[in-house]
Amino acid sequence: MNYRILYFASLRDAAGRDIETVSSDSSDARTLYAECKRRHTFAIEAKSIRLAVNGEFADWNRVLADQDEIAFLPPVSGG
Amino acid sequence: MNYRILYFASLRDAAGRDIETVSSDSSDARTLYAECKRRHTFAIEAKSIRLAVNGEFADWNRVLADQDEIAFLPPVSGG
Amino acid sequence: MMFRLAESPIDAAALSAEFANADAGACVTFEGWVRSTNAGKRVHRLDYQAYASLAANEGEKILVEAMSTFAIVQARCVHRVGALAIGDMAVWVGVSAAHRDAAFAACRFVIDEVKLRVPIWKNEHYADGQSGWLHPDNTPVDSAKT
Amino acid sequence: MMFRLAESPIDAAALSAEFANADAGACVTFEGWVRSTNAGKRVHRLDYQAYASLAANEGEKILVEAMSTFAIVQARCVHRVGALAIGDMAVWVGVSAAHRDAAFAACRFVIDEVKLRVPIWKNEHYADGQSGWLHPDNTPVDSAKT
Repeated sequence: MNYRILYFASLRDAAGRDIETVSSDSSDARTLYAECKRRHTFAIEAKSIRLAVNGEFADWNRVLADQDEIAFLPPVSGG
Repeated sequence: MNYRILYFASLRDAAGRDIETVSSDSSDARTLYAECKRRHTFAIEAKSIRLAVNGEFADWNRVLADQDEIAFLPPVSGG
Repeated sequence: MMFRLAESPIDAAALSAEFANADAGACVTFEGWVRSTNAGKRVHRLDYQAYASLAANEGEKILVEAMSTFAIVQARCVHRVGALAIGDMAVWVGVSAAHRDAAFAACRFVIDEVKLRVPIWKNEHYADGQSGWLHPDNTPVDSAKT
Repeated sequence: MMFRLAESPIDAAALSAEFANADAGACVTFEGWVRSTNAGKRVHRLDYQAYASLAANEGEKILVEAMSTFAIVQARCVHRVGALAIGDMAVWVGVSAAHRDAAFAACRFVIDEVKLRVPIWKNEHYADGQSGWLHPDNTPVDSAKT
């Protein structure tokens, strides 16, 4: 399946891009994050990441669909 | 003794003046207020009045001196 | 002076601007405005009367207490006296601090204490032509016969 | 929209002016400013990055929650994104209400929830040339290895 993945903050810096399209056999977000983490050597563990799918916060149990837009959100620091 | 007495808010309205000089035999603020209350028919009892003497809050036990400037302060309502 | 009485409209923007400070990360302000109704009565306008010298001293004391009680950088309060119309600003409190906890707590402290302790009185003039001096809880002084 | 992201400086006075309302007696505002130091490090400037569409939605949700939770008249929040210098306003929250209890509580609720939930990230650039993305408690993301 193909996913659009959005990166922010330290993940964007580590990945060197704000967006990428990836192919993955997995429809599981944890597996997908693990793949991205390995590829880009992200420092942040999945337990500290919030998931968003297609512009909305999503549970990590969410089953991903082809063409989904996924965002892995590091701990926020607005305000 | 002679006192300058300042009136505010409803006491000022009832007394029809913001300041008056009174002669009194008493150096006790409660007695002095009772005299003023009777003369001007104030509605507010002494227990709801705060006392100020010479520009500072004072205890009701304060012994008044000749020429003191006395203010009988109704419950405040600023803000 | 951190506290003052004002006979003309309060310029909140100018007051806020005085707070600019590189060590402050949080600024909390409170503005009290004249409402059009109180206890179901339509308010037309109101007057604030103050025992000016004592009000200035007591207000200043409150701000000194705030500065020593809370971890704040600056604190100010301006209270109007005289005739005010609906929507006019009656009181402005501003507090800056490194962090927001202290800024919120101190701002709340100042307005609460000002309302309790500073000798200022509000006389509401109602649409029905009546008027009345108010208690701190906005109940009328006259009908209460305290 | 009650919540918005801003790419240019926040005009607090203009925002406050939109709050004029005859039914509101209290207005509490919170301003967050860029401080010159964090955790002992001298901050030179900072960048806020946002997931703009989700940030706008989540911010709006917080203000809707505030409106339904507290007895308030109006609530607004504006959060800066992009490059900010020391002293710049990073976030503005304003709440008006009939009475001050609700105004204080709702203003505090909004800034607390915005900091917790809205996908915005702060990258501090330090005087020593280093920089780093921060956690909600202003500790660095990198050294924590969460």
